[in-house]
Parts: sequence; structure tokens; C-alpha cells
Amino acid sequence: MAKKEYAFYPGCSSQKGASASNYLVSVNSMNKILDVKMTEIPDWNCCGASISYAESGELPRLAMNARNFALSEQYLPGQDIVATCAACWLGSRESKERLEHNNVLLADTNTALKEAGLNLKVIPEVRHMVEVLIEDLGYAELARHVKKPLDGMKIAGYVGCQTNRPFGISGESYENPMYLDKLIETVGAEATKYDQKVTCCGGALAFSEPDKAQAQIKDIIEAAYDSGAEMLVTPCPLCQANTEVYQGQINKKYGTKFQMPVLYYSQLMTLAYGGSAKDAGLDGQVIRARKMEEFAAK
Amino acid sequence: MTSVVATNQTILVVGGGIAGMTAALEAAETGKQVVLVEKNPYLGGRTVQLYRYFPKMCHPTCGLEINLRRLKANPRIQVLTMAEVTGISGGKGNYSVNVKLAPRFVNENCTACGECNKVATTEVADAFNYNLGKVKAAYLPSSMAYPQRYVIDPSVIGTAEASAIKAACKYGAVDLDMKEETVTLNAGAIVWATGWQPYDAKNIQPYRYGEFPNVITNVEFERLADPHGPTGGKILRPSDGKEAKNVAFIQCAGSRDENHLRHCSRFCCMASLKQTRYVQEAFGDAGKSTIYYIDIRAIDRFEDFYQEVKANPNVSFVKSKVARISEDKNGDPRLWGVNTEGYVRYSEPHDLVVLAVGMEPSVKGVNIPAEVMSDSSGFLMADPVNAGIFGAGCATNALDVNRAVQSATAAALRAVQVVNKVARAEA
Amino acid sequence: MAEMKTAAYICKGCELGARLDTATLVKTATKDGKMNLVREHDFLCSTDGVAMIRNDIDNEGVTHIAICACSRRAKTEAFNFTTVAMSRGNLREGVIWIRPDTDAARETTQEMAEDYVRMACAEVKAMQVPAGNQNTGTSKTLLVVGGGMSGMTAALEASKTGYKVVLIEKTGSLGGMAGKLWKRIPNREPFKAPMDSGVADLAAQIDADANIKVYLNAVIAKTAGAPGRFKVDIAVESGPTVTEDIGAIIQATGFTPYDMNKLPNLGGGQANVVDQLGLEAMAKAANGGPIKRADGKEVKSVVFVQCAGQRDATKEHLEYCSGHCCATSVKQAMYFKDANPDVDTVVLYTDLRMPGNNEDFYRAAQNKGVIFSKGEVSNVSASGNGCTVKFKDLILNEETSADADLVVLATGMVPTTGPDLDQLNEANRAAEGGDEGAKEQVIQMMSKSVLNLDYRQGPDVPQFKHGFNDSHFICFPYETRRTAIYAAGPVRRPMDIAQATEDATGAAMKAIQAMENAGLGKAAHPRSGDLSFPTARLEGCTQCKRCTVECPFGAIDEDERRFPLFNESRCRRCGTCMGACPVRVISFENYSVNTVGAQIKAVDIPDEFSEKPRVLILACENDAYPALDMAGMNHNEYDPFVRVIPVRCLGSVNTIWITDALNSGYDGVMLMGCKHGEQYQCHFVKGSELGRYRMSKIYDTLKGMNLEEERLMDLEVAITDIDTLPKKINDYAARIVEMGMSPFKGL
Amino acid sequence: MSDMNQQMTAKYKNNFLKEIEEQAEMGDWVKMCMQCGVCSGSCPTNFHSGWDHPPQELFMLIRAGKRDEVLNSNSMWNCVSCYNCYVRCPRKIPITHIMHGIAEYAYRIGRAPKSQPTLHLSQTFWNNATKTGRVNEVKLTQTLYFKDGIASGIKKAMAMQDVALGLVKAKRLNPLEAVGISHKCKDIKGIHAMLDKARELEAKRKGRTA
Repeated sequence: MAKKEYAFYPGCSSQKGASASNYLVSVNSMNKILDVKMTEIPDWNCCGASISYAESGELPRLAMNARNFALSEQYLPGQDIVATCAACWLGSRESKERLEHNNVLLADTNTALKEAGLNLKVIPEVRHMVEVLIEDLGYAELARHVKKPLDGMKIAGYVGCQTNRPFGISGESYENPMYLDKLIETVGAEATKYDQKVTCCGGALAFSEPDKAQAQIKDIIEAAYDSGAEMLVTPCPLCQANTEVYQGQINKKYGTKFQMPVLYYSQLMTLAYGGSAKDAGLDGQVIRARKMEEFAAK
Repeated sequence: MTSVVATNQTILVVGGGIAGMTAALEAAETGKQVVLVEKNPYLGGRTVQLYRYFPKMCHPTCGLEINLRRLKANPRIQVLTMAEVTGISGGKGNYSVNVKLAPRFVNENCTACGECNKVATTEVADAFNYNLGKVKAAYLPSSMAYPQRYVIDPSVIGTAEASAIKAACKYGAVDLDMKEETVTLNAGAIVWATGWQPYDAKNIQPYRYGEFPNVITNVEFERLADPHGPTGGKILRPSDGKEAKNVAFIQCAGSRDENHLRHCSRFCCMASLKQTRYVQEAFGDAGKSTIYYIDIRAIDRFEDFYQEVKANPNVSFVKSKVARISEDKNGDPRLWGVNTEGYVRYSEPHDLVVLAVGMEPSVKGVNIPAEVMSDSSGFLMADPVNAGIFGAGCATNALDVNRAVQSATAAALRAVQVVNKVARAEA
Repeated sequence: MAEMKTAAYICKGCELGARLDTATLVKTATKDGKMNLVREHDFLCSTDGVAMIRNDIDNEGVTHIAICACSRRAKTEAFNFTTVAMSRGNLREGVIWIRPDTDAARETTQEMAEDYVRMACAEVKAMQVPAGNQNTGTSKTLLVVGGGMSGMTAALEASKTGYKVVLIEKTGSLGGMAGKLWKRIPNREPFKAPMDSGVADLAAQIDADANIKVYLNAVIAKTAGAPGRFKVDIAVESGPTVTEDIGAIIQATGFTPYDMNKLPNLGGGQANVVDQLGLEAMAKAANGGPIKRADGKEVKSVVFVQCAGQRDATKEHLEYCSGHCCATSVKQAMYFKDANPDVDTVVLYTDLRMPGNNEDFYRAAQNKGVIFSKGEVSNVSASGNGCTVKFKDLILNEETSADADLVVLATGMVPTTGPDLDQLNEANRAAEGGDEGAKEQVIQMMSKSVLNLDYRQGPDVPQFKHGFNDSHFICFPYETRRTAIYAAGPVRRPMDIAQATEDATGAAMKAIQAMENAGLGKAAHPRSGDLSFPTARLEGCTQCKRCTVECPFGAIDEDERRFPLFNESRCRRCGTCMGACPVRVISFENYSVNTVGAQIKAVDIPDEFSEKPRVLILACENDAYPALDMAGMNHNEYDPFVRVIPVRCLGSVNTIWITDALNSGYDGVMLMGCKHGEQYQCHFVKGSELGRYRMSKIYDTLKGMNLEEERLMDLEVAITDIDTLPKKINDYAARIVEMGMSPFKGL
Repeated sequence: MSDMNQQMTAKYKNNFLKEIEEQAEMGDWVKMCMQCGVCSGSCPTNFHSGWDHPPQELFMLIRAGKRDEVLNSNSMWNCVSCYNCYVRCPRKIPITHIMHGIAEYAYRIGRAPKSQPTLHLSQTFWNNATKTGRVNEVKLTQTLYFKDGIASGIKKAMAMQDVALGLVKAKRLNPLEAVGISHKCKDIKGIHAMLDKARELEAKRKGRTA
């Protein structure tokens, strides 16, 4: 396979010491094994996420994303931008669409960019890490590298919203996307069937309206347990954080006994590819994934 | 080789559903030569797969019987079944048409005595029942099938079973060497009456058709209710054969939706209203129906029917496009949504969900000449300039049976106008 | 015509040979059937078998053939001998397929077969090949009544097909309602804006068309005759009455809007409240500019009230929906928006009904800023310099109101049909009884007549639901109860212009077909092409008028001597007259009191000790007989003691058949006919109803004969009763056995 | 801005609809709604605790001219950006964005409900993110918890303690960020200039004072 290079947009949460730092660790290990080269976009900035809508307004948010595009094109011309965070991916892709379909917005955005000494001509493709794995490498290639299949493990693939709607992974359905299940099976584990696969984790409301968000999280974890899953796997930092870190509070509120580890697909793959617990960033779990740690130790 | 007598004064009718049969009969009964081409082994199209018609609750085969009698009595119509038009050349007043004939493996000697069926062992999907059941590989599609002639499924050709089937026929009606053939025929005018197909409900993701066994379509429900259907007319749900006494009907399943069919399919509201009667018929007051709708389109005197159903305490109406369906542990489909009349949230389990899927014109995959125009939904539009090919029935618009026949009668005249012109020119 | 030579053919195919003693059947046909020629064949429908029959006809002079093989519904292509009289003895679907193949059953099965052979022989001997209508009209001119969209379309389409047309319009110009429109609902892509009505263009085409003769300010004074030979008197305002020879008629007399003055609570009659037609006038006056009210004020806000006086469950106003009004209001809202986007336009509806691609038209209106609200309007009242519309917003679930400079009421379509015939007949009866008020009423009703038909049964086409001249048949929208007279457009059913155009074209097709077939003496639907027609031996007629009254198609008048006067080309060959005739003087060449009577007599009636009852079944050939046939195809067994005779319609059943049967020792008689009543399924409209009515009279006769009422059983049968019918037959047979044998055997 | 609030709207007239079309992101789609309700039924928060007005009802209110009811509503603030409504809408209306757009507009003209938690989060997040170009999660959390003053802040912080601690243990919450040692963009100046310009242009386009 000809080595393909990508402009990497890690996003705020993936940074060292941030809430998804373990995601980044595992992605790096995974890509090393898969020989995927990603170069961080110099001086990238926050995408604004969906939640900033009230304060940001439209143009400022577009400008933020446009800045990343411009930087990417300037320093890594011709490369697709790859985001690991669902929100970053969605924010950027949405901005790309709007700018490409609205000349007024594009013109205004460029006027604003000028203030930062930048200019936007071409907008690069914006893709999620998962797209690169599925479309550029393919399941066969991903399977090829499996050294230690995760035999007998039962995992619920939790897709959530923003890698799935409104854009989604091409060829997948909004209501029952299969790509995550396929990834799970590619590394030898069993993807359990449950009906909360694409239920929202509450997103930003986890902060502002914890009760509403936690009610949704409860449904998700419960369904995952009912399906016989031992852990959850997601492609999205916010989904990961929300479904993992609030389990304690939910247990208090609802008297449940949730203790379900929530991992990233990249952690699974790193482990199946023979990576160590450290490579997979297992030390970054709030709810320890003991079974995985043991597996890694084997 | 099948021989067809046709000239540039012949009218070719493509599609042997009620629209096509009507166009053919009206033209022939006005003294015109007609060739009627149908892709199924039998005539009647989708109407014969319906249990009852709205609003009279009468049976489609009743009208079919009359039309078949008209057909049998009329020497001017030649019928080609298992036939599809593959190409048209020439122009108004002088078309040359290629018709591909699939082998039936049974010739006109067939007396429909059924001996072949007795020895057949293989079972194949029963297309007549939307594959809800199975039939033997030597079968008569239905008791009303015309031509009244058995069909042998290609899947058994070349097997010992086929030889057994051949041996069982005392009349040399089974011809295993039949091959696909293409005949070219002449026509002055063409009536295009290829009808419609139910929109593929699999595309409507939130309703999980194909994943949840108890989510079915309105056309399938017709077969469930029909005493001659796969369940002998018992309304049993697919997952566990339980009687479906609490049935939900979801309107605009695919219609009026820019993600699917942009047009309104017109017939689905009346079809669902009618189908609530099936539920009532089967279970009396124990049968409950709920119709989830955006607008009830019971146009003109059909309103009477709507009012009757509305007055039935066992039928309820919810103004809501159902957001999604989930499945309870006992197999009940659960409907989620909001009744927009005053914002009432619901999460309602039902025994069975019937998706009122819409109408898609069946004009795909057929080589119709460029001069035929179609609208944004794919329905054929009259072409004022080159008109020598005329749409009829549901190939031209989302129509109910009554209006499809009306449209076909009009199409017949347009075709007659063309061949009369040819005749005058040649006289 | 050559002398009669009869032949019977016994088929041995399809197991007939194995299940039946065909040699005996041959004897039966020869001895009892008295056929001149009797042949067996192993496979009668084969090329060889058919050739054999053909040869007998061509070279042996055979004129009458009885085919004893499968059902008359099977193998019709093979057994297609149009030059001779033919009967079909149904030994397959009617005998071996409905009986078990057991030793026990063999005897009764054989008896059944023998009877059917006898019956086929008896029937064919009583038949003749129809000679064709002697009294055919030859006019191929189409009369179109009404010069609106439907009428103009019908006229032009007929002319394009090569026929002459007479078009009469009661006003001074062509165009009708469509002519009053500013623009029409689009009928082709893109469905986004109102388009030109095209009326002017059609009118111009008609003026330029030499085939079309137009009478303006004209009405029909009288329509006499029959298809192919109508004589129509046309009264032209301030001119002499003209008479035209006409072949067929299309009634396209359209509609009038429901009178909004009947809707005071919706502001009907108030200033600043108009109906849709009223708004069209305002739009025409505005000619694309801002629309102004009667008082000259430019309309800045307008509310459209849908279903005004329609879909009325209280039945005080119109019960039906007129179909076009939603799209029409959308169109009219666009009039405002296109002229000035700042005009506030609100459409208040309960169900927005815009089928097909009208959905796009709806979207386009929303895109132009038309506000749609699901609301139930309770009241429209004058307020300030405009109106206040009180309504319940069903989405926001609250009583509310909206102010507007103008309110448009979407009132419905009222068809322009003539008087309702039933009411008229009632009034006539009362008038004959000397009721002065009734006489007045009759005159008043007759003044409304559109066609002024000189028919025994009244001046216009019978009306269907809600006063429309529609067909009751879903499969046959152009079914008409007055042969060769077709309704088209909103007079037939509420519809918009697009549908009316289609409808008129279809009606033209049917009318042209009717003229052609009238010329050939052929029947119209449903017995299309039937050449037989009824004749009456007037010397036997008692002038009881039953035939003239009962004919569902008004085919029979009375001549000056008060004898029935048959108008064959109006006749649909159902035989209701034949069934009605108490003295049995009416018959068809191939269907008569004899063709059926002979079959009844031909059946062998075992004596009362045989424990072999006989039950006669008279089955309607349209639904009941096919149902029995399919029961056979599915091998659903039924009682061997029944003998089935198909009839054209229950209406053609003459009571003599029943009394004869019972007199000659049948133990029971079953009548199988189509559903009657409001949701009737009878293909001859009233046939099954009349038949049943007559039968109800027989019960007295039964009493007179000391027979139980159950000896006569009337069964309503649908074509789908394939599985249930055999059971019903068996139950009845069992009941007969309980009752015991008829005392009339062997008398 | 104040003039915006003086707006008088009449029932079932276009003026409020027009206002939304001009001022709210994607507001020109509101008129296309056909009241099927698929959006309302698709909203996850809607099924855990009802909204005052689900999207389709909000759109009807706008068309009915109920300005106060719409702008003062907390409904838009319930949106979790899950895009279920967006992908299911039969009219392809970008409902999620309209929710955000209406919320943003209500906030701009001072109509947002007092101390709307999600609004506060939105403000905090954006200011936090744009201050250095990247999000400082600790500061973000702190600001959020202490928005209602120390007392309740501590209570919330205590309530969330286990959560925070868990993250810290997992090295996914870096206390050092609190004292400013955190990720930031190099060209912060440029970013701020860019954003000022963007705000100015947007205000101009919408006829508002930035």
C-alpha cells in the first residue's frame, strides 16, 4: 500500500493532559502499526464545537474552522484533514459545506482571515479517522495486522451522534450504522446487538443540564449491559467521557451498579495488534478496563 | 418462434395491469388491432393482489372476470405474457418494437389440469404473495390467472424434477427446451401502462423494515387479509404467528418526503382506512387500529368512507409522522413520536405495524425512447410534440384504480387517433 | 338458414376418461340428448380435437354443438366457433374436480356428468346463432353538452379521432368555469406557479375546426331515439329549434359553486368575504397587479377558509370533498404573493389535500411565504375595515383569531345534473293522482332537465351519490345506465381541470366506441360485442309494463298501442325484461326461457325413495359461476345432487323456472347472485335486486304448493367465495335432506 | 438592539417570520415546515423531560406571530445537537441549526431566559476556547461550577469531585492548567483580530450593532 499522508487535526480534548489524551495515545500507536502518517496542522485552533452556537454566532465560528483549513493548505497542501474527535470533524465539515455553498459567507470569512494573515482558496477534504481506516485501508488491511484477536470479548459499539449524523460514514445508515461493529469483529471480538447504539449521550448538556444528560446515558449503559456487553467502544471523545465518567453519579441517583469500561476503537485495535496497555492508553481509563489490562499483559 | 401479427395500424399496449387491459380492450372494442404485452405470466397486475377495493370493499377479481371475458371474446387482442419491451425505434405512426419473451416452459396445450404441480417437489418464493409464502416449481399463479396455463420455474430446468414434470403432462404441454426469444413487431401507437411498484421500505431507516419482522408494508397486508393469501386470510404477525389485533398504520411511508418520494402517492390514505376494516372484520371490537398521519387525503366522495371509519371507536387517528420504531422484547414494534395536535408525546407498542408505502412509477430499466418525457418523480408526461407513445394509469401519476382506468381510457383514444390517421393516410 | 344439425363432443382428457364412464355419456347424448352426431375425444382441446369439430361444422353441416368437457371459462381460444350455436357441459370443474375419486362417489359423480351432458344438449337445441341487430342506427356524430373545459376537450379529441361533433353551450360563449379563472393549477413540471388556463386556445381550436358545429345560447329541447340514431332537438335562444342526428352523447354540464350565502357564520354574504370564483374575478380585474377589493382597497392580508360548507358530517351542507379546493387556494394565495410578497396570506385547513405532484405546488407556496395552519374555523365576522376569522389552531391547541382585509371561502362543487329520477317519478305518481302541488313540482323539475330524454324512464341520466352522474364501479368509471350517454368532468365527480381533461378524453373514447358498436348492432359493456338482442311476441303481451319499468338501462319505451318498444342499441342484454315478463314473451336467440327451461327439464329426477335429492342452482355468470369454477380448480368438494345453470344476471331469472323445477320434483332451488342494495355489485345495476324482489313473491306460490319456504334459497355470492360456497351448498343440501324429498316427484 | 425588542407582531402575519428569516441562522427554512412532527418525536431530550415547545411547534408559533413565547422560550436551549431531527425531516429542514439560530438570536437581543445553563456553557466554552485558541478544560469546569457564586460552586464542585478526581487520576484533567500552564495557539493576536472582524461583518449583515 502506497503510504498516504494526512494533515492531523487532534482537537482540544486529545491534547496531553486533556480529557481524551488516551485517545491520542492509542491513535498514534495504531497508526504506527498501520503505517499511516499524520502531521499535526501547525497552530491549529478549536473548532468551536456545536455548543458554542449561542456566543459564537455563525461567521466567527466559520472563521475559526476556516483558519484551520487555511493553515492546513498552507503547510500541508493537498492533504486531507483528519480529525479524531467527532465534534471537530463535524464542525469542520459543516463549515466546509457552508463556505462552499455560500459565496457571501466565503467572502466575509476571507476578509476575517486576512486579519490573521491567512487566505482560503481551496478547502481540503475533512475526514474522520474512522473513514481513513475503512475507506483508505479497508477492513481486510485492518484485519491483516491483528496479532492477538480479542476472542470471546463482548463489546457494544456505541456510535452516538456526530460521526453518524448528519453526514455519517458513507454507505452507513443513521439508525443502525454497522462500521463500529465491523471494526469490533475485525479485531476478533463480538459486537453485541442493542438498540441504543445511536442514542445521544447528552452531549454538552452533561455540563449544563446533568440530569437530562445522565438520564440518556443511563439508557445507553443499561441497554449495553442487557445485550451482554462487557464494555463500550466509541469513536467520539465526548461520548467516551459522558458515558464513562458519570457512571458513578448515575449509580448514586438511580441505585444502579454500573461499572462498564468505555474504550476507543483505536485502543481495541492497538491491543489486538499486540500493543501494550500503555500503547493503548489504558492508564487513561477512569473506569479501569481490567479485562483489557489482563489481555494486554498476556 | 412466437408469431405476432402487427402493422403500423396496430396499437401496442405495454403492461397488462388494469390500466393496460383497459386501454387494450377499449381500443379493440372500437375495432382496433391490439398487442398487449405483460411481464408477469398472468394479466391483472397489482390490482389482483389486492384483497378488496376502497370504498366499496368489493373484490378486484370481480372486475377482472368481466375484463377477461371481454378479452376472450375479442379476436383483435393478442396477449404476450412473460414479455418485456426491450427497445423501440421508429416514430409516431410507425414504430418497431423489440419484445423479449421469457420461457414459460409450458405451451398452449396446457389444460390447467394440475398434474405437473402434483409431481413438482421444489418450492419457490410465491411472487404473487409478495414472497410471504411458497409455491411448487410448477404452478398456476392464481385461480384467476389468465392465460389459464401453468408456469415452470426456471430453477428446476435441467433437473430430474423437470423431467418428472414433463412426464406428468399427458398433453405435451411441458416444453423444457423453450428458450428466451425476442420478437420484433410493428405498431402505429404505443400505450405505456407499466404501472407502479411499492416504494422500498428498507430505505426508510427509522422504521427498520426488514429488520423488525412485525413491520410490514400495506401491499403485504393485503395478502395477509386475503382468504386466498399465505395465511388463509388470518391477520397473523410474521414474528410469532400471533393474531395482530392492535395494528398501527404509518402514512406517508416514503411519500411526501424529500429523502424518498417527493410526491404524494394519493391512494395510501384510503388504503389504510380500508385496511382498518380488515382488522375490524377479523377481530370485531377486539381489533384496534391506529392511523398515524400528516393529512388524511380522502378526496371527493371518498370522504364518506373516511367519516365512516372515523366514527368507528376501534380506530384512532394521530396527527403525527412517526419518528422511529423500536422493538420490545416480546416482538412488539414500539412507535415513538409526538402527536402534533397539542404536543402529546407517545411511545406506543403495537402487535403489527403497516407502513403505507407510496407509489413509484415502474418505468425503470426499460428502454423508452427519449421523446417520452417524465416529471421529477419519474411519472410519464404527455409529450405534445412527438406523442405517439402515451402513458396510462400509474405510469403517469399516483392514481387509485378508478382514476387509473379513466387515464387508460383516455390513453386508448390518443392511440386510436394516431392509428386512424395512419389508416386515413393509407386509404 | 340451413336446417339444424346437432353434435355433442365428449372429452376424455384431464382424467375425465378415467373418472367417468364416457361410453355411457355418449349413449346419454345420443339417446336422451337426441344429438345427430356424438363423438368422444381423448384431448378435445388439442389441435386435432378442434380440427375434428371444425371439420364437422364445415363438411358435415353441423349447426349446433354441445362441448362436454371443461368449464365455459376454460379453453376459450380452442373452443371458439362463432358460426354455430354452442353450449358447454362442465364435466371437469363442475363434476370430477368437486367430487372425491372414490368407489362410493363414483355412481353419483357419473349421474352428475350424465345430467350435465343432457343439459348441454337440451340447451344448445334451444339456441340460435344471433343474427345481429336489425335496427341499427348509423349516425357517427357526437353530441357534447356543455362548452366548458371538459366539453371543449371532448369535442376536440373526438374531432381529432375523425368524428363529427355538435357542441352546445347554454351561455353565449365557450369556456365555462375554467373561462372565469385568472390562472389554473399547474399540470406539468415545474409545479411551482399558476399557469394559463388554456381556455382561449381551446376555444380558438374549436372555432377553426370544421368537424365541430357549435350552438351557443342553446339547450336541448328533446332527445329521442337510441345510440346511433338519436334525434336531438336543440332550442337556440331567439332562433328556430334545430334537429340533429346524433350517435352518442357526452354530458359535460359541469358544476356551480356551493352557495356561500348558506354559510352566514363563515361570513357568506358579508362584504369582504368572497368564494373562490369571486376571487378569480378580482384577480382577473387586477390582471397581475395588486388585487383590490370591491371598495377599491388593495388587499394586504387574506385568509383562505378551506372546506367551507364541505365535508360536513352534520349533512346540512356538502358531505363530500371537492378535491380541487386546497390546490386552488394555494394557487390563489400565490396570486397575492406573486403580485406583492408583503401581502399576508394564511390558509386555514383541516387536511391539506394536494395529491401527486401538487405536493410541489404546496412547497412552492410555502417558499413564497404563504402561511398554512391546521385550524378549524368557527366564525368570520366583519371588523374594522375587514374581517376577523375565529378558529381553533389545532397545532397550538388554542382558540384564536386572525384579522384580514379579505376572506376567501373554499366552497364546494355542486354538479349541474338534471332532476333526480326517483323524486321525479314520485312526483309524477302523485301528479297522476291529481295532486296539484305535485304537478307544479313536476313542471319545475322538468325545467331543470339537461337532456330531456324521450325515455319511458325519465328525462335524464340516473344520479349516483350526492347528485353526481358517476359510475358505481371502481373498475369501470365510464359505466353508464343510459347506453351511449356519458358524463364527463365535474358533473360526474368533483375534480380539477387536469382530471376533467383526462376524463373528457376517456368519455370521448367510450362515446366513439358506443357509436361504432351501435352501428354494428353490438352490445356495450359489460356484454361488449354481444349480438343477441331481445324480441317480444307481442301477440302474447298483456301490456303489464314490467319490462319497461324494470329495464335498468331505460332501453324499452311503450309504443302508441302501449306495447313495449325495444330500442336494441340501448339494450345491454342482461335479460331483466325476460325475467320480468309474466307471460314469457321476451327472449334472446341464444338465451331464453327455453334455453334454461330445457336444461331444468333435462335433468333426471330420481324417485322419492332413491334418497337422491336434486337441487337446482341458478348462478350469476359474472361472480357466482366463476366462484364455483374456482372452487373446482381448488378441488373443494361439494354435494353431488346439485345441478348448476349459469344465468346472465339474477334479473333475468323468470319465476317460471323455479315453479317448473319444484313442480317437476326438484327438492330445492338455490339462487346465486351479486350483492344488491347501496353497495351493489350487480353488473347490471338493478338486476340482482329485481330478481330477488321477484323471488320474494314466489314464497306465496310455495305456500300454495304446500312447500316449505326453504325449498327456495337466495344466496348473495362474491367471486371470492371460493372456499365458503361449497360449504354453503352442502349445508343447504343437508337441510333439504332434513326436510325430506319433495312430494312432487314423479307427478 | 433595543429596537428589536420594540417589534410589534400581529397574529398570523408574516412580520415575525420575516424577522426570524433575517436574523436567525437558517431561519429562512421555518416557513417550509409542514407540521408532521417527526422532529419533535426524534428529540432525545424531549422524551426524558418535555420541552415547552418542540421544534415543529416552535415553527408554528413563529408563523402565528407569537414573538415573546418563542424568544423567551427555553426550548431551543434543550438541543443536544444530535441531528436526529435534521436527518429525518421530510422537508430537509436543517432543524438543529435553526434551533441554534433562534437561541442565538434570542440571546443577542437579550431575550434568553435568565441564567440559562446551556447558554452559560455556550458563552463560557466559546470565551474559553477563543481566549487562547484552544479549550482549557480545567478553567472551563471551574467557570461553570462557580457561575452561581462560590457557595453553590463548591457544592457543585463537591458533587462533581469524584468525576474530576477520576479524570485527574487518569491524567485526563491537568490541574496545572488551572494556573495557566496549558495548551494555547501561537498566533492568539491574529485569532482575536480575525474574530473581531468576523463579529463586525456578521453584525453588519444582520443589521445589528456588534
